[in-house]
This record gives sequence, C-alpha cells and structure tokens, in this order.
Amino acid sequence: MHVGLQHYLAVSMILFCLGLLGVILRRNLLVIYMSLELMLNAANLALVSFSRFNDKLDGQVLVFFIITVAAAEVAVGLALIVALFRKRQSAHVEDLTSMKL
Amino acid sequence: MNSSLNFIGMEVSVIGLGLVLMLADLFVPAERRRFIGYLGIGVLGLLLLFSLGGDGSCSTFGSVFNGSFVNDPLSLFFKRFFLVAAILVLFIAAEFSDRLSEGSIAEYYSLIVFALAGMLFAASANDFVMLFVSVELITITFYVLVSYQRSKIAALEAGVKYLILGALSSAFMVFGIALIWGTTGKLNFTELAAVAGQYGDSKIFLLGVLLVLVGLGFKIAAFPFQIWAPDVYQGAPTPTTAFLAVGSKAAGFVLLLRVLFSAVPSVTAQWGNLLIVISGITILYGNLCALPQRNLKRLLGYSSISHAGYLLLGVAALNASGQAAILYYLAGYLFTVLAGFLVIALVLRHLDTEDISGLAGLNQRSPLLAATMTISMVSLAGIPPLAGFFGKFLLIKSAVEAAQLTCNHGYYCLIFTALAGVVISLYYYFGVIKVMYWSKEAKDLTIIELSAPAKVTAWVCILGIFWLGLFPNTVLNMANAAAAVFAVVVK
Amino acid sequence: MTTSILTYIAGWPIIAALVLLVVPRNYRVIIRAIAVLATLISAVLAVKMFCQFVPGANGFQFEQQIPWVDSLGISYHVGVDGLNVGLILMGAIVAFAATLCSFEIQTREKEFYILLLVMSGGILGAFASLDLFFFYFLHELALIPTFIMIGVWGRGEKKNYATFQITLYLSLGALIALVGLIALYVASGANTFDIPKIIEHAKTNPLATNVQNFIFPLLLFGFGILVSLWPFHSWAPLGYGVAPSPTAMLHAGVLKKFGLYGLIRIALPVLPAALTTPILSPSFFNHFPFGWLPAFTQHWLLNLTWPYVLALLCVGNILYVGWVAMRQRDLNMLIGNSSVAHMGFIFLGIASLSLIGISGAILIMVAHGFLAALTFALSGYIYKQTGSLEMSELGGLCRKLPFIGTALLMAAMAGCGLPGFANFAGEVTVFFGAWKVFPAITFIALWGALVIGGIYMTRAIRNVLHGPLPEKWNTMADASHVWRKLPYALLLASLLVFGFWPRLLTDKINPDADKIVERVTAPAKAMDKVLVQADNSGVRN
Amino acid sequence: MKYEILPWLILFLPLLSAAVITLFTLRCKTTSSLISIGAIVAGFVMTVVFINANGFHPAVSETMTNWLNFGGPLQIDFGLKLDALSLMMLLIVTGVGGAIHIYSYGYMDEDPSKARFFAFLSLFTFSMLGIVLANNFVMMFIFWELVGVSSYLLIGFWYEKPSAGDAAKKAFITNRLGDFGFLAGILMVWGLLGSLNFGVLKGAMETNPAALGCCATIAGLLVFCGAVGKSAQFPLHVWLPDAMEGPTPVSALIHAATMVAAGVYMLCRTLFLYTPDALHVIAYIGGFTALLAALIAVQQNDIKRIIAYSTLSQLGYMVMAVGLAGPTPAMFHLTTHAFFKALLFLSAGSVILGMHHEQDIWQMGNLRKKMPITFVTFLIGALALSGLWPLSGFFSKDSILGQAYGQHNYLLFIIGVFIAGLTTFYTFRLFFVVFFGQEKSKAASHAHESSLVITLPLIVLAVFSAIGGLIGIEGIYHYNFPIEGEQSAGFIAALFEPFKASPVAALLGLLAFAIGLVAAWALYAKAATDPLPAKLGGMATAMKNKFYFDELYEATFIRAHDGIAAVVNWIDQWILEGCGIGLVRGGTNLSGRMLRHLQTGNLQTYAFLFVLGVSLVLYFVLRK
Repeated sequence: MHVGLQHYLAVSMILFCLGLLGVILRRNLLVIYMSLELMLNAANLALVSFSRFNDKLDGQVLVFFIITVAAAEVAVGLALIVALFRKRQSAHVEDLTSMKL
Repeated sequence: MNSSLNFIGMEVSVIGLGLVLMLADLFVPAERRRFIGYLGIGVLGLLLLFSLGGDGSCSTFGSVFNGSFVNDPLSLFFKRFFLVAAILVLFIAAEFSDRLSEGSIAEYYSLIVFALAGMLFAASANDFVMLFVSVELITITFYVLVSYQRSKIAALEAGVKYLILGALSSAFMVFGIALIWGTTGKLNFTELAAVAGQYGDSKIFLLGVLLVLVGLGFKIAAFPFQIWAPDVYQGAPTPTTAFLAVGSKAAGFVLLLRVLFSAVPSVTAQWGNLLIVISGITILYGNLCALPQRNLKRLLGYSSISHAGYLLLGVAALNASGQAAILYYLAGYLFTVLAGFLVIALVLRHLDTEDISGLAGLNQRSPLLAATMTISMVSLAGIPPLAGFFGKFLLIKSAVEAAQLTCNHGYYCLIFTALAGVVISLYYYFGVIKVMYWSKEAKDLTIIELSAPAKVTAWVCILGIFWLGLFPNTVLNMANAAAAVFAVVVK
Repeated sequence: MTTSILTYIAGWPIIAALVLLVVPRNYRVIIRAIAVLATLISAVLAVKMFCQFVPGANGFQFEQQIPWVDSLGISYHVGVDGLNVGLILMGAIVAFAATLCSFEIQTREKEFYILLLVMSGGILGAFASLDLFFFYFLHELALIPTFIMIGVWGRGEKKNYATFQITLYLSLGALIALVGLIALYVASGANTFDIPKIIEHAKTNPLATNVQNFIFPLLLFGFGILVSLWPFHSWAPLGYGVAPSPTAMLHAGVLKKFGLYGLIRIALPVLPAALTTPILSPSFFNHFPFGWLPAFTQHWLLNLTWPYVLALLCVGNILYVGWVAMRQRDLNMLIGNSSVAHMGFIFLGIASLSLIGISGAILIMVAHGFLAALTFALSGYIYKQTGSLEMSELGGLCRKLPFIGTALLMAAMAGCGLPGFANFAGEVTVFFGAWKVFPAITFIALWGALVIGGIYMTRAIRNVLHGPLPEKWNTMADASHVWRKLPYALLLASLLVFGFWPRLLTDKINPDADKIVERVTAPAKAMDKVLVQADNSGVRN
Repeated sequence: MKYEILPWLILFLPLLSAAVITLFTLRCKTTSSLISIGAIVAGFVMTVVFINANGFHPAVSETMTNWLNFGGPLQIDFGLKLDALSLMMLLIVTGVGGAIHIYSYGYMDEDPSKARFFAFLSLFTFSMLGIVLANNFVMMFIFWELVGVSSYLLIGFWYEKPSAGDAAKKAFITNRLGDFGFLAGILMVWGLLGSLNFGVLKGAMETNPAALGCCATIAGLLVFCGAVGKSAQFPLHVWLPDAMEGPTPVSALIHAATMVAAGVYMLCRTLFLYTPDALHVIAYIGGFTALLAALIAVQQNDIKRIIAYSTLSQLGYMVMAVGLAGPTPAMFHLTTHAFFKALLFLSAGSVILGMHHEQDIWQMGNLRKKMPITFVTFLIGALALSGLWPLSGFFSKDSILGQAYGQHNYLLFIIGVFIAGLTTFYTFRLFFVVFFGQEKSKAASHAHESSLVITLPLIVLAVFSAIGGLIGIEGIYHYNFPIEGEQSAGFIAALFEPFKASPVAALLGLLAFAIGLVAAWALYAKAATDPLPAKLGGMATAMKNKFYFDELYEATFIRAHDGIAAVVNWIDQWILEGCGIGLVRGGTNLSGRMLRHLQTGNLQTYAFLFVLGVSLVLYFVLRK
C-alpha cells in the first residue's frame, strides 16, 4: 500500500479529534491540557506532511513556531494549574465553578 | 535588513520597554514600584506622539519580511489605538496596584507592555505565521495577566478557563492554517488573495478558513465562541479585564478584517449570511444574558459580547463604510470601556464583590466618577452626543447601504435585531446609572479621594468620548483611509 | 457667514449649561439666575425671530451652514420656514416657563438646571436644524436628561418602572426613525444629510416606490412612537405622571412635537409615492392566505394607503385614549392621557394631506405645546402643595388657589377645545381639512374632541376645583409673587394670542405647507415613471 | 352704513370689561360691577343709536375681517351680520341683559365673589352678542361654545356646593352633545356648498335648492342638534332645570331670556338649510318638548324649577314654530318670552331674596302683602306667560298656534292649545301657592320687599311684558322673513289682529287660559299641600320625577359610555400595558434568565459548547 498525503492527513485528523474528545471528556485539568497539546501536534503533523508532499518548506518553519509557542504556553499553563492545585488541592474541572450564570 | 528593523521600530521599542520595566523591578524599592508604570506611560506616550507626528516607524508605509509585516493606514490606525489603550490601562493599573501586591506590580506593567507588543504585531500581520505568533503573544501574556491575583481563587479559575479555551481555539486556528497552507501553498495574505478565488469550491480550504475564523472569533468573543468572556472578565483583575475588552478584542478585529478582506475576499463575499446570523445572535446573546446580571464586571463581559455583535454588523456589511465604521466604533469603544473600568477599579477595589450596589450613592461620593460612569454607560448604549452613538450610526448606515445594494433582507433583520439589542441594553446600562443617582441601597457615603492621575485618566476618557461623538471628522477620515486598504485588495 | 439668530436661540441654554458646570452647587440663586436668564434670552430672541420672519419668502430664513463631517455630507445647517417658525417660538417660551417652574425643585438644583438647559437647547436646535443628522442628534440629546430627571426628581411609587418605560420606548422609536432616516439618506443617493438638498434631489430623482413604501412606515412608526401614536402611547401618561413638572412641560410640550415635525418636514416631501400608492400589492393574496375574506374586505385591504392607516390609528388616539382619560383617578394621568389624545388631531391633520389639515396640525402642535406645558406646570404646583394628585382627595381648591385654579380652569377649557384658545383654531382647522378626505373618521374625532374631551375635563374641574374644600388643604397657598405667576400667565397669554389671531401663525405656515402638499399631490403624473423604474430595477442603488 | 364701528364696540366692550375685571379689579366689587353694567348699557345705547341711524335693515348688512385664511377652499371670517334679526336680538340681549345686570348689582350685593360674577356675566354677554352678530357658521360656533362655557361658569358660580358643580358639568356636557352634531353639520354643509357665510349659503340654496343633495335632511338635522342642545329640546332638555343651581339673575339672563333662545335664533338664521322633512322633525321635537316640560312643571315645587320647565315648554313652542315654517312667530315669541320670562325669574329672585334663599313654594304663601311690587310684577309676568289678551304673550303664542292651524297641522295645534292651558295651570299654581293662602313657614312671615335696584328692573320688564305684543316687533322680523299680504297698521288694529287672522287659534287659546286659571284657583288658592298627587296617582309621581329622564339617561347612555370607557381602560391597562408591554418585557427578561444558564461555570461544558459552536458554523457553511 502506498502511503499518500491523505493517510497522513487522516492520521492528523484522527489525532485532532482524539485531542478534542479528550478535552471534552476528561475531567482532569492536566489530561485536558495534554489533549490540547495533542491537537496542536495534529496540526503539526498535517503541516509537515503537506510540506513533504508539496515540496515546500514554509510549513516546516511554521511547525517550529508552533512548537516554540506551545512550549511557552505549556510553561504558563502548567504554572497556572499548579497554582490552582495548591489553592484548591484539586485539578478537577468540576471544582472550578465559582463563577457562573 | 537595517531598513526592515526600522519598520518595526515601534514594536522593538515596546518590547525593550517591557524588558526595562521588568528589570526596573530589581532596582526600585517595593513601595515605589507603582510609579514604574508612569515610566512606561511616558515612553508609550512618546511613541504615540511620534506616530501622530508622522515620523515614527509605523507611519512609513510598505511591507517587510517577505511581506509578512505590513505598515499601512490600517496598521497605523490600530497601532495608535493600542498605544492609547495601553497608556490608559497602565494608568488604571497604577491605581489598582495595591490589589496586585502578591506579584510585583512592575511585572504586571511589563506584561501589559508585552501584550501591547503582540497587538502591535497583530496590527501589521500580513501572513498566517505572523498572525499566529502575534495572537499567541497576546493570549499567553493574558493567561498570566488574568490570573495575576494568585491568591484569589476566582482569578485562578478565570485564568485556567481562559487558558484551556484559548488553547483550544489556538489548536483550531493552527489546524486551519495548516489546511489553508496545505491546499493553496500560500501563507501570505496578499499572495493568498490572488489565488483564493480558485479554491472557492474546495471544502478543505473553506474548512481551513473557517477554523482560522474560529480562533479569531474566540478573541473577539463572538457567538458561538463567546462562552469564556463573562467568567474571565469577572475573575480577572480590573485592569486586565479592561485591556482584554479593548486591546484583545481590537486585535481580534484587525486580524479578522485582514483575513476576511485581505486574504480571502472572494470567499468572504459569499459569507454575508453567515456573518449576519453570527452578528445577530451575538448581539442578542450578550444583551439578553446581561439583563439579569448584578455583577458589574460580568455585566460588562456580556456587554462586550454584544458589542462584538455590533462590530460584526460592520463586517457583515461587506463594504468599505462598514470597515471604517468598525474602526470608528472601536475608537469610541476604547474610551468608553476604559472609562467604565476605571470607575470600577477605583470604586470597587476595596469591596469583595463587584455587585452593582457597590456603586450606590456614587453621585454623592464622587460626582466626577459618577459622571464618568454615566457617560460611559450612555456611550455604550449609543446615545448622542457620545462616541457610541456615532459609531452605531456608522454601523447601521453601512448595513443599510449593504441592504440596499444587495437586496438582502437579512440585513434589515440584522439591523432590527441590533435595535432590539440596543433597547435591551439601555435597560441594564441605565440600571447602573439609576444605582448611582437614586438608589436607596446607598449606605457608605464617604467621599472618594481621587489621585491626580486618576482624574486625568477620567477626563481623558470623557473628553475622548465627547470628541468622538461631537467632532468625528478627524478619526473618521483616518478610519476611511484605513478601510481603503481593503479596496485595493478587492480591485 | 454670520451666525444665525437660531444658533443663539438654541445655543444660549447649552452655553448656560456649560457655565453651570463650574458654578459651585451652593450658589443656588446664581444657578437659578443663569438658567432663567439664558432661557429668557432665547425666548426673547425667538420672539424677535418670529416677528422678523417674512411669510411666504422663498426658501429658508435665518440660515446658517457649517460643514461638519465632509465624508458623509453632514453639516450644521439651521434655518426656518413656516413649518418650524412657530415651533421654535413655542419651544423657547415653554423652555423659559419650565425654567421658572423649576423653582419647585429643591434638591440637587445644579444638576437639574444643567439637564433642563441641555434638553431645551437640544430640542430648539432640533427644530431649527435642516440637516437630518443634527435633526436626530439634537433631539436625542434630551433622552438622558429625561431619564435622569424623572429618575432623580420624579415622584410616586411607579417611578422606576415609568422611568425605564419612557426611556426604552422613546429610544425604540428614535432608533426605528433613525433607521428610516439612514435608509432615506442612502436611498436618496444625494450623499448628503442636508434636508433641502435631499428634497430637491428627490424632486428630480424620486425614490423607487417600493423603497418609499419601505421607508415610510419606519418613519411613521418611529416618529409615531415618539409622539405616542396609538397603540404605542402607554409610555406617555405614565412617564408624565411621575416626571417632575418642568420635565413634563418640556417633554410633553416641546419634545413630543419632534416626531410630528419630522413627518411633515421629511417624510411627506421626500416620500410622496408612499402616501399615494396602496400598501399592499395585488400579489399580496398570492403570498398570504387571506383569500377567504369577503371580496369587499380584500378590496379594502388592497386600497389601504398609509395616510388612511394613520387616520385609523389616530382614532385610537382620539377615542380610545380619550376613554382611558375618562377613567383616570389621578390628575396627572388624566392630563397625560388627554395630551396623548390631542396628538390624534395632529395626526389626523397630517393624514389628510391637505393644506388645511397640515396647517391645522402645525397650529395644534404649537397650541398643544403651550397647553401641555401649562397643565403640567399647574398640576406640578398643586402636587407641590398637596403631595397628591389623587382627584378623590382634592376638591374645592379654587377657594384657596384662585390664581392657579383659574389658570387650571382655563387650561382645561383650552384642552377641550374652547374657542379663544389656540387649540380650538387648530382643531377646527384640522376638522375642515380632514372632512373632505375622511368624513367618517372626522365625525368620530368630533365626538372625541367635543364630548369625551368635555367629559373628562369637566370631571377634573369638578373634582379638583369645585366642591367643598377638605379640611386638610386649608394651609395651601396661591402663587403669590410675580415670578411664580409669570410662567402660567405667559403660557396662557400665548394660548390666547394664537387663539384670537391664528393668522399670526397660519399666514406663516400656509406658503410652506402648500409646497409640501404640492409635492405630495402634484406628481401623480410623475408616478407612472417611478412605477416603471421600480419594476425594472427593484431597488435604486 | 353709518357708524360701522358701533357693532364692533357693542360686541367687544363686554369682553374688555371681563378682561379688565379679571386682570385688575377682582378685589373691588363695586368698580367691577359698574364696569360690567357700563359695558352692557353702553351696548344698549349704541344699538339704539345704530338702529336710529341705519334702520332695522341697513343697506350693507355685513362687516368683516378675516380670521383664518386658507386660500380658496376655506376662509373663516370674523364678520358681523346686521339685519333685522340680529339688530332686534341685539336690542333684546343688551336691553333685557342690561336690566338683569342692574338687578344683579342688588341681588349679588352680599356675595364675596361679586366681581367674579360680573366678569362672567360680561363674558357671557360678549359670547351671546357674538352668536347674534355672527355672519358665518364657524363664528357662530365659536360663540356658541363660548356661551356654553360662560353658562358653565355661571351655573357653577357657587362651586363649593357640590350640586352646583354637578349641574354646571351636566349643562356643559349636554351642550357639548348638541355642539357635536352642530359642528358635524357645519362641516357637512361646508363640504357640500364650499362656504360658511350665511349670505353666500343662502344664495347658493336659493339658486339651487338641491345643492345639498341627498344629505340635505341629515345636514339640516345635524345643525339642528346644536339648537337641541342649547335650547334644551328633547332629548337634551335635562340640563336646563339643573342649571337653576346658578344665581337667579343667571337663570333669568341665560336660561330664560337669551342663551336658550340662541338655538331658536340659529334655526331662524339658517332656515334656508332645512328640507320639509327636517322641518317636520324639528316641529315635532319642539311640540313634544313643550308638552313634556309643561307636564313636568305641574308637579315641581322649587320656584325656579317650575319657571325653568316653563321655559323649556316655551322654547318647545318656538322650535315648533320654526318647524312649522314660521320663523316670525318663533322670533316673536322669543322676544316676548325674553321679557316676561326674565321678569318671572327676577321676580322669583326677589321672592327668594325676600325668603332668605328658600326656594320651596310650599314654604311660602301669602306674600302679596309683604312684597307688593314683586307681587304685581309677578302677576303681569304670569299673565303674559299664560297668554292673556292683550298682554304680549297672547300675541306671540297666538301667532304660533295660528301658524300650526294655518299649516293644517292639527295635531300640533291641539297639543299647542293643551299646553297653553297647562301653562296657565302651573303658572297660577305657583302664583297662588306663593302669594295667596297662609304663610307656610316662618321665613314666609318674615319676608320683606326687595330694594329699589331690584324692583326697578322688574317694573321696566313688566311694562315690556305687558305691551310687548303691540309695539310692532313682529313687523320688524318681516324684514328678514317677508310674508305675502298686507300688514294691518295701527295700534287698535294690532290689538285685534289675531282674532282677525286666525280666530280659532285666538279663541281656543283664551279658552285654554280660562280653564287653566279656574283649575288652578280651584285647586291651589287655599291649599297648604299639593292636592294633585292624590288625584293623579302614579302620573303625578312620574311628573314630579321629570318622567325619570335623568334616571333613564343615567342607566343607559351614561352608563354605556362609562362602561365603554371602563372596558377600554381595562384593555389599556391589562391587554396593552399588561399583556403587550408586559409580555415583551417579561419575555425578554425570561429569555435572558434562561439563556444565561448556558454559562454553567463548568469548563468542560464550555469546551463542549465551543466545539458544538464550531460544528454549527462548519455545518452552516459547508452543508452544501
């Protein structure tokens, strides 16, 4: 079987959806956050495969940007989650409902 | 290369300023750190003067870095806008500094300045990479800004909510960018515009554009991506909320305008109905939810959703007057919203809740603040002679023009939805005024002493609101010139 | 270009308001003096302007134009012709009277006078304005003062509800009208907000009929809400019932005329086709399942024109609201309802689209301005003394308040259309104008004017002024010194002057009203052209 | 025309006097009353001068200025019509009015609001003169209304008495009902003929009698509505008796001599409008009113009410005369009635004053000794009213009966004769009970004659009541309503003219008088209480209660109108305000409250909604 662009895209799409499901379904903030990273990486995979099959490097460059940004995001995000955990002794989303309506 | 750096002189100086402010923290004794903010204000003020004088880096039109960074009337307009916003927010932050004592206030200032840098980049972004990076620069700084009051559980909660949903929207946006690039092979807006017409039928391409719009829709808090706004507005420190309401939203709009009218104008032209529906629902959602709201900041959060709806009305009109109207409206919105948050910051900072009743009797406590809040609310509602009225007037005009041009009755439906929204909003905006002037709940009637900078800020906001309401010529011409950028693309 | 006297008339109150901003709040006498002086000057100037006005002169007089927003064609453009000369005079006099009546305000006077002056200046400017944008803009200036004044200085338990209702209702009307005005601006293609230019442009390039048919209802109902057209009237009695009397005077007297003036000034001359063509096209019954209706009903529906609809609605004002007024127990509510009922006659005059009807309508507008101000000033005086306007608690007040009582009696008589007062001249003119167009509706209107009006006004007099004086009102004091009497005397005198010599006004109104009627009725032959154009293009760009 | 300015002065002097009194002299009772009296007396003098100079039929009969001008279609003039009709009315209004003004000076002497009273009187005089002089419909309507309001003010003069306030209100509203028809009629006539000027209209009707087309009868009857209201004809007659709440001079001036006659005057002025059908209706309404009022008068006990019903009855006569195409008899009777009815009222006023404001005739009695002058003047008035030859009432009433007979309308003729008998009966019932018999109360035994300022006008009016039929008044009206055939000249001829012209009418009239007088003498000469109720039973109760018209109206029209108002008010409050606005308001509020439950505060819900939103947008765009 020849592995073409569609397959890579399909994998990337599946990864993206898995990430999405993780965000929606999992209760733990850290897991949710990891699912988000999964979604970003799905985008990266798509970019890289487009890059490979279109013979253009712009996509690869963009991936570097994304990885960098994601790293920054993770740094801030994890710090936040940790601060919250310290405060509440919990990293579950159900506990975060002091503001509503 | 040297000339390229000249083009981004303002951005570079702003980033430099951010670093300086952060470092200043080390050398300034703790009790005087709030004054570091005035240093930032001074520098930003100078930059603003340069830009107004016409010899700043941003007033040299052209594009650099392979066309990914562009200086044109539109970016000029927004850069001035962001500078003014940041200056006023720094004033508010300085007044609010005693509530931010857990972290160092200087860091807070520098984060604001970094967010400003992101916004300045956003104003000039002309390709998807720049778009992504500037958006992320803004968003990530805001994660910190929102949850700055670490000891407040609400602030952390708001921070986490903003973080997760922000990251979610970024993921969508990135995926969208990937799809766009994958189908067209272009990242630059100008280049994309040339070919976008050919991909009008490609669902993958359209999906990509839509996903990018999802990311931007998140920033401007348009329906159905508005869900985060009330919680984050409520939980964040007041200066952050103010900057979020003005700067972040405006950055979203400038990018939205660029993507819709610079990058994919041919696709956008098909999406009138989509934009009409989104705009209408956003207006109704924001106004209806605000109706029973008692928490002031949350109220302004909902109100900010509805204003995103009004602004989208200008987008939906798909014409130059609509785009100019958006810019004008945003300019008015800047002074109006900051006036409101200034009062909230000053009056409610010592209260645990931000309930409207905290404003009771404000007319006796501080007539200036009461007047500022009144003018802000009235301008938000869009009543002459204030800025909000002229903005809404321009928006409605553009929609009517679109309606008469296209014979699309949807526009009239949208206009009447907007009217309904305005009338609904009068109820809660005027409710605030009522509380200040004749509420019976007033218990604490101590006079509020105002510092000189606070007074200056209040007066700047008031004068700005009146200026934009009474003498629209200058800004309107600027907005028209900025909107003319898109006319070139269409041709 | 020299500054027009109109700019001064509208400008003095605004300037005074700005000056008051910096006057310390405990200098009460000075605050009052400034306010009174400013409105007095503008009233005197208005009288001077009225006297200098040359009836029938071509075009506008006392014109002034300053470009404002070039890119949109907005300019500050003021001027008078017969249509607004009387309204400005009335507005300035009422503003002066209202300022004098504000002596009854005892708390937060500074704010009150500032708001009052802004409101006065704004509405005078709106009447003088010949630019669509400023016309609307200056009128809307009054919205916030109205809201705050009623809210802060209003009275009664329903204050909050009434305050919000009046504010929301009025904004709704204003916004609908705004959409209409903008649509007019866009559709006219003249790219200017200048009213005379739009009218001129519309003469040579009439708007397509379907566009006119779309814009006209927007203006009609938008302005109609502002004028408390039935069934959008319920804000008026309620709002005036709780408002402090100077606010009610200005609002009921002057501001309410804005919508009517707008209809005459803008809607009639620019949208003549909307007035003469049927609202529903014959294809209506293809789209909507009303085929089962009897043939004559279908015929009636297909021949419905906007003036006819307006005439039908004004029956609601005259009869329905008249009946409602009959049942009121509170004097202010009664006056408020009667003021709504009076709007019906004005609408009837406008709907008749005849010179007589429109002139009569403007005459009533002026007359009712004085009258409404007078009645609300009087009820305010009584309220100040008694703390209640519940008619069952009052009675026999003529004994203690000979001056106020007499004035109230005269006002009530003017209100039920007694000759000698300007209202009669206007109403009878409207009846003559409307008789040939809508005989049946005029007949009904007569019932409202003569019988229902008579019933509720005499009931009010019977309950308030006649009968034995209850013990508790023995301490009441009549308006004693000249300043207290002046506003009432001034308003009464104005009513009488125009009642005795209505030609003072009608001679000024007629030439310009004639032009409008000509615009509406003459181009019947030009209609065919427009219809063809409409069929071809659908919408003009 | 000489002295053209005089009619204007006559008209406006009273207005000036009213204004001066109101503005400046409200505190000085005497000055005010003198100003007012001066104005009307000057008016009388000027009228006489004017008539002397121009005769009763001036060559140019109109003088006008423009009041409202709308070019061709509508010109409303403020003009004066000067012909025999109006000049004669001028004489009556200023003459009788002047006498009443002087009388009021004495009658109202004690009242603290005398100045206000005279201001109102002057206002009334102005309005009445306006009606008389009006040369067009609108001007007549203007003064019509002004008369209505001055009558309102005067009836409610003692406003602290609830009954006075109510009566004033009732009079005003009832009049307004008539005016409603009147104005509608005016509009209709204007719409069809395009003019408002009486002269022009008359010319138009004469050249083309069918000018009004099918609406002729309706238009005429609508105009007649005005007269029905003002002249208190059935079915709007109910206000006049209540109007007696006003001071007695007011009753004399307004509700006997002048205002109520305005309806008849207006009918004569606009006689050209009425089709035979319309005249028929007018005649029967007049006749019915006359009968109805006479019957009611028989069982009233209030001295002023009896005279008021008598007035109603006499007005019915006049209207009937107009309806029988006899404007001259109508105006003739109007003139003589003005004399003797004013006389009766003023005499009654004198009695009331003497009785210290007691008005029940069963509290009086035997007053002829205590008040001799009043007794004599009252007697003359009563005889004139009853139509005893050769007093004025005989001639005018006879000319009406003669008209009915001449028109072969025997039904109305018989009714007329019957009423003549009834008139005598109730008049002398009153007369005997008041002036004969025993004193029936303490007040009656302490009664006293009134002062000269009161009795002098009585004497003057008595003279005119006596000779009014013989001084050629009827002839003056012939200028306006010429008749064929020669006029009998000379005093003696005039004295016996009726017996020559229509002997049946004259003789039957006198017979009715005799029967009425005898019946009254028999029943009431010595009576201490009313013997009639016992004899008539239910009929008497009905008569006493005015045939329950007030109750009937209260139960039907007023209740229905109030009922509609209540229903409408309910609709306004609950449907429009409650449901309409309430639903919009509540609905908006509720939807806001519902909608914000989307903001659950749960991050995961938010994420879900976010994704749902994305899917929605994607579906919206990409579904095709």
